[in-house]
Amino acid sequence: MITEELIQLVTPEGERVSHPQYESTLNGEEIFGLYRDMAIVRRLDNEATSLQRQGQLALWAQIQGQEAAQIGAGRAMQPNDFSFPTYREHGIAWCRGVPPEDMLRMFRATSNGGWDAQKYRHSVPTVVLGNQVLHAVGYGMGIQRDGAEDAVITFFGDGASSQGDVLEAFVWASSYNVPIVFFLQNNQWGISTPMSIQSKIPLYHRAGGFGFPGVRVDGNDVLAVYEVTQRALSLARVGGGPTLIEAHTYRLGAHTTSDDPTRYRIDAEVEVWKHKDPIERVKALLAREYSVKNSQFDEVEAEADEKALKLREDVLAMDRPDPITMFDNAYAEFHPLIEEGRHEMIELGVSGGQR
Amino acid sequence: MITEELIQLVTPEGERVSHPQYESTLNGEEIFGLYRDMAIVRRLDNEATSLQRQGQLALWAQIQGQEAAQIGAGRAMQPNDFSFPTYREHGIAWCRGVPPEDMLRMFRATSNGGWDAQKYRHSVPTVVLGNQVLHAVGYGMGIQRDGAEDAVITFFGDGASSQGDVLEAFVWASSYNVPIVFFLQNNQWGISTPMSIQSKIPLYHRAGGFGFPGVRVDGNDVLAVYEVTQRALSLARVGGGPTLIEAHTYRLGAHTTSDDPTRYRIDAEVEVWKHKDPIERVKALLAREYSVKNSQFDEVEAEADEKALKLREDVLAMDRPDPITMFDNAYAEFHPLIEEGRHEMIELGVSGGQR
Amino acid sequence: MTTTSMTMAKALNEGLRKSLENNKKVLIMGEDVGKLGGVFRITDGLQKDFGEDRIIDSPLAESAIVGTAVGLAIRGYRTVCEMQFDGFVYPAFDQIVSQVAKLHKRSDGVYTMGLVIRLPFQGGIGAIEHHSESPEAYFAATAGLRVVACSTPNDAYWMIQQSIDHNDPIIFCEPKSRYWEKGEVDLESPPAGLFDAVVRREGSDVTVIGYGGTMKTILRAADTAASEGVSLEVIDARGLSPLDFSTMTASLEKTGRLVVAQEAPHTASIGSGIVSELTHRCFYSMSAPGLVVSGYHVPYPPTRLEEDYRPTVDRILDAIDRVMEY
Amino acid sequence: MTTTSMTMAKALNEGLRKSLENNKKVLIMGEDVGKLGGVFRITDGLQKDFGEDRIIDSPLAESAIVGTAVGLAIRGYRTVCEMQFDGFVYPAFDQIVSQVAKLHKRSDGVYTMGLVIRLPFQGGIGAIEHHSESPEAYFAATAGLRVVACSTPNDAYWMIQQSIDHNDPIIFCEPKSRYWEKGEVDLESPPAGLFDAVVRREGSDVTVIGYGGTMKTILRAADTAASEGVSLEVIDARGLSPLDFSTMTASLEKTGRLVVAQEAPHTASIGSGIVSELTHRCFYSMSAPGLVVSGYHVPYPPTRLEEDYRPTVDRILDAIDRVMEY
Ligand SMILES: Cc1ncc(C[n+]2csc(CCOP(=O)(O)OP(=O)(O)O)c2C)c(N)n1
Ligand SMILES: Cc1ncc(C[n+]2csc(CCOP(=O)(O)OP(=O)(O)O)c2C)c(N)n1
Ligand SMILES: [Mg+2]
Ligand SMILES: [Mg+2]
Repeated sequence: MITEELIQLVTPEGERVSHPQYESTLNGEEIFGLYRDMAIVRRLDNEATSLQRQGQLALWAQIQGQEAAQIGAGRAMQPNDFSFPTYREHGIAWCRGVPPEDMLRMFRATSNGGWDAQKYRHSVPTVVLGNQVLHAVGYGMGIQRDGAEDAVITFFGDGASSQGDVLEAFVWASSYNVPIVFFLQNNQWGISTPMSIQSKIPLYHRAGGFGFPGVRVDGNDVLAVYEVTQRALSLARVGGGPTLIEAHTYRLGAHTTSDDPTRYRIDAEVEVWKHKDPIERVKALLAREYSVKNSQFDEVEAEADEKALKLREDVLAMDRPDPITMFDNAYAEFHPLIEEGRHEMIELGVSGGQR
Repeated sequence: MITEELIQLVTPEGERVSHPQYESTLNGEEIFGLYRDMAIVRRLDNEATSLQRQGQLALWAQIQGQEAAQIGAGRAMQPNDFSFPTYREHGIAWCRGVPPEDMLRMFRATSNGGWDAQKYRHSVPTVVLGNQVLHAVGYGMGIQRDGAEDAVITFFGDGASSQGDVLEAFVWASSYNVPIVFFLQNNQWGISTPMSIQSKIPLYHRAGGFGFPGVRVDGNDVLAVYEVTQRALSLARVGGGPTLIEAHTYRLGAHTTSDDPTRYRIDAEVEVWKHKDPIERVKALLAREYSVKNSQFDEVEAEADEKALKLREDVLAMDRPDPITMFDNAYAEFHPLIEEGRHEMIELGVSGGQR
Repeated sequence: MTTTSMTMAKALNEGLRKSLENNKKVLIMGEDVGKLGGVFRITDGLQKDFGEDRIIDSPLAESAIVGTAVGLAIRGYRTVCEMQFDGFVYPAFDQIVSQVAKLHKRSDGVYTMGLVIRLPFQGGIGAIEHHSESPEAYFAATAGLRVVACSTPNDAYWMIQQSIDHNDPIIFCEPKSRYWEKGEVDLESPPAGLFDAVVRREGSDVTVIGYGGTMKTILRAADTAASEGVSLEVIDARGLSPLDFSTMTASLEKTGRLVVAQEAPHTASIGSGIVSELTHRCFYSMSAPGLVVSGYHVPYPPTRLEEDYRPTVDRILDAIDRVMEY
Repeated sequence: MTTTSMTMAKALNEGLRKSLENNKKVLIMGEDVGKLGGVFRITDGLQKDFGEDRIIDSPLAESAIVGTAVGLAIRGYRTVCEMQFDGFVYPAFDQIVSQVAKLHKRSDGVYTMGLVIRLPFQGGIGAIEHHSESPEAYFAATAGLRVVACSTPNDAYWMIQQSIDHNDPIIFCEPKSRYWEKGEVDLESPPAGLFDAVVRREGSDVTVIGYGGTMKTILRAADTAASEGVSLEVIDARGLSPLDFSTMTASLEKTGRLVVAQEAPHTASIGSGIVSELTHRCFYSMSAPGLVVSGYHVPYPPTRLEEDYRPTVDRILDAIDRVMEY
């Protein structure tokens, strides 16, 4: 008998529902803060999409529809926690303080990373599905050896959940009781592959078979995601071990700007999910319960537009690096082939030679 | 709440116990047949061990203690079923009709395989842990495409259960509803690594998280193993999909002849398990319930000795192959480097040159 | 001979279709190969025509795609595995090296590992990291495998079919940067054997060998060189393992000078293998050392820089100048 | 200098112990490295002395051993990962190639991938399949990685410590067939830099280059050759990536003849890389083509046959004769 638990604190209509184990600990101001985060991130996401359409980015991976999952999880983190993302965690990056323009460097193809991962305690994007999940477990093993009370959280999708690396990470996290939260954003699709091909049952059930708890949360309900993640992180910090969180959400956009979802998915499905939009939901809640006025929402919109404009300017200002920088950081210490390469490139005159 | 179900039909003392879902369908003759299989396989196993001690084998992986798990599973197979073993499935090979001397070719280091896998419908040994589990799933996908009513069964250990390949195989088997039985022999150790490092909970629980049933059987109770495997295979044949069977057993010997268990395991543990010996158990049952006489057991012993003697003779007769055979079957079709290699070897005179 | 003009992507699609029609045991498996037709649309329309049992949309795990293809081969099927990009073949490396390459031998010839692993390889499409790799040398260095690379629509059409028919496992490298370029395809007869090198342009001064997407760059370099009075003989290796040394030797004995161009870094690469082997075979004809123009020894750079990482016409001409100086 | 005689296994054990003592951030992780001390006893006694938190008995998954070591590196630890045998490193190939090799670059230098992957490699111990492989070329061909191989107890003792101290990821190849041979170890000062090639025997006619377990065979061949009046200069490459071309070039300019011996097959190997590079650097000094004596292009054979697969003294001498004929 397979259960389909779904932790929800706010309905798609913005009405509160009570849950036996979880209740929201956030006040109106904090909830408005989450709304602001989501609104800004969506605006930046749309700006990036149009930058790509205008040929300013090589590619863009949208998060539209997944803002609540990411902002809820990102805001549940403590400053000292560390996160390991995929290529789509712009909402988490935002919560970690990564400058928006840095999030776009990889998509502008001027860097393979983009930000100082140690400074923001948010790792560089991982494109090879599942790899980062093992890194997170190892990082958590380091936390244990430091005797620190930090936790690590890692993000991956429904598709990546089929990768051996992710499943081995479950084995290790359980075996060493690692202070980690596995945050699975089930957006129902892995490019054109529906969730049903990855698993016949909800993915949070996987955890139980590895000996740690799995929970399923309404990924479009930012209040629920916040509470569930918050509790899992606290549990990890005090030696409670790993938790798998499956955030039930939806990829409203295409997989990336190079994808064409009309080939494999019906509009009706998208329509259904549009009614569960994470931002509209919290907006309705704020209006109803905290009588937030339209003007306040408008102010956020305006702020978001400003940030989008700045992002655009910053991206347009990102020039092609000097080719010779390809040799930088290939190795940490002297390497003869690196010196030879630099020399050849200078000889060829394709580089200014400066470093 | 973690259950620790253990399906058992015969106690270590050889007394029958009833189980709500399973009962033995075997008559005295058939049970005696299982006893005979186990006795012969143990005798051959011991002969192989002494052959190794005498320098006649490069290595040997003993099965002592796991005879019931292997004979129970092997005899539950239908002729058309196909099995994918590790390096330790001598009992399965025996049930599939693989000549004992063929089982030793790999350990004599005269072949990397040893028998005609298609003829016996039992694949060649797989040494890289977990690889064969995916092969079995693929084979099962072939059965489905042939519209056949066969099943495939694959064997692996508690250690291998941590490998990504095994876990990915669970994903695939469930997604495609493959007619497969995953037979996990949990002999409590992976070389020096105790089961507790691979998982904090019994391994059969893994299956549930992937959407198919897992069962735990007393791996030292050949009647129980037979019934449980038989049912899982029948289920698979009629489109019931995969089952994970965890056979709770014990490696009474060393990991292999190159291993020294005294470095990591206490004798007391071994002693406890000796009392659960799979062969003694069925012997007691046969004596009590079917009044099998000692003379009948002695006949089997004698038969086993004969077979062991023949095995010894066959192994001693296995000569070093002509070096030039290393080029055979490296490729199925003409390859210039193979021809060059053969030519060079003949020039060097290390080969008789015959093929 | 009647020919039709089509892109390499279309030629691969047509070649796969032919193999699927000719042999009921042929399957295609990979991520998004069904409705979507693969991210490059190479399998476009095939699932519609051959069904979900033969064109298999797989869960997301490369080791499992290859590992289950091995099991299918043991059951008598021939599976074309699509790796979505070169950089995603590594999770399957263990299955490829330990099983695909060795099972025919281990089974004493009983198992036929007739399967094809399609690899969209090399760079040039301005992608993000892991989408522009050249892993061919890993596989060429692995005994038990064969590796080929196509560079034209006609080769793509025929080589994919020849690979599927072949009884050894084949790593099939497709230059993704050329997928959308058109060329003439002869639907009646194959241009050459699967592993034959082909002389793309005859010349007398320097033998330049390449494969895949690099061929076009080399041919451009040959035009420029010609205008400067240097005649390049351009060879498309096609078979990377085994290499067709007879065709290469014949050319080198004529020119006495050798340059190999590839995107992969130099160390332990196809190019260094060609140079060392040909230097041995043609020692007395060599008037200059063989040079390799390759990617630099760094992780594939952000693609705004890739055109200075991959062999350019300039870098090839520079190597030509250097061998001509001897 | 005071030296002590010990086996390579013991020297590695002592070297690891020193690193564990000198740097609290050093960890060892792998299958059976704890109580058992590893199947080769290289970590014997270390868990007893440094505890289970630093000498980590891992679950059975190589990708996870390396993948978690990456995370530990990000947290500031230096993990020595033990692969139980060469043939079992492939499940970790994706983590090694896509992450270990590239994260320093991807993080713009913020992450230090100071980790060591120990690989008992090559054959010669009469093992079953997958226990005798030579995968070094896969890693040498991968930009971002470094590869070294030790051949003596003294090198083993020092090179493992130098590797652990190094800030780039290092694939550390140990010739398992030499684990039990004794040699003098200088406990005071290292014999050379981590990547320096070393001349093991001076000579004038032919430069013979090798590494790992092959060195002993080459030195035997040198004795025989000497008795036949041919003087071999024997070089132990030690660093396989990067290679120490200056030491090799100096020798080749003297001898003009080159033979490389390795267990791995020839195609896209360390040997073919050395030959093509040295032919370029020493073109005018080369009086004969460089030859590679290697394993044949077949899966590693059943080990009753391995002595005819690996380079033998006879095959090396045969190659010497051939280069001397030019
Ligand atoms: C190992 C690997 N295989 C294939 C790919 C190509 N790829 C990129 S994203 C993607 C789908 C991922 O789906 P999911 O994990 O659900 O994440 P989502 O994109 O939906 O957020 C695929 C197949 C990859 N990046 N890595
Ligand atoms: C991928 C891989 N890693 C490591 C090994 C080395 N090895 C051989 S057997 C073994 C332990 C296996 O334990 P388990 O799976 O429980 O099987 P058992 O030997 O107990 O039957 C190990 C680590 C291997 N064969 N393959
Ligand atoms: Mg998804
Ligand atoms: Mg075991």
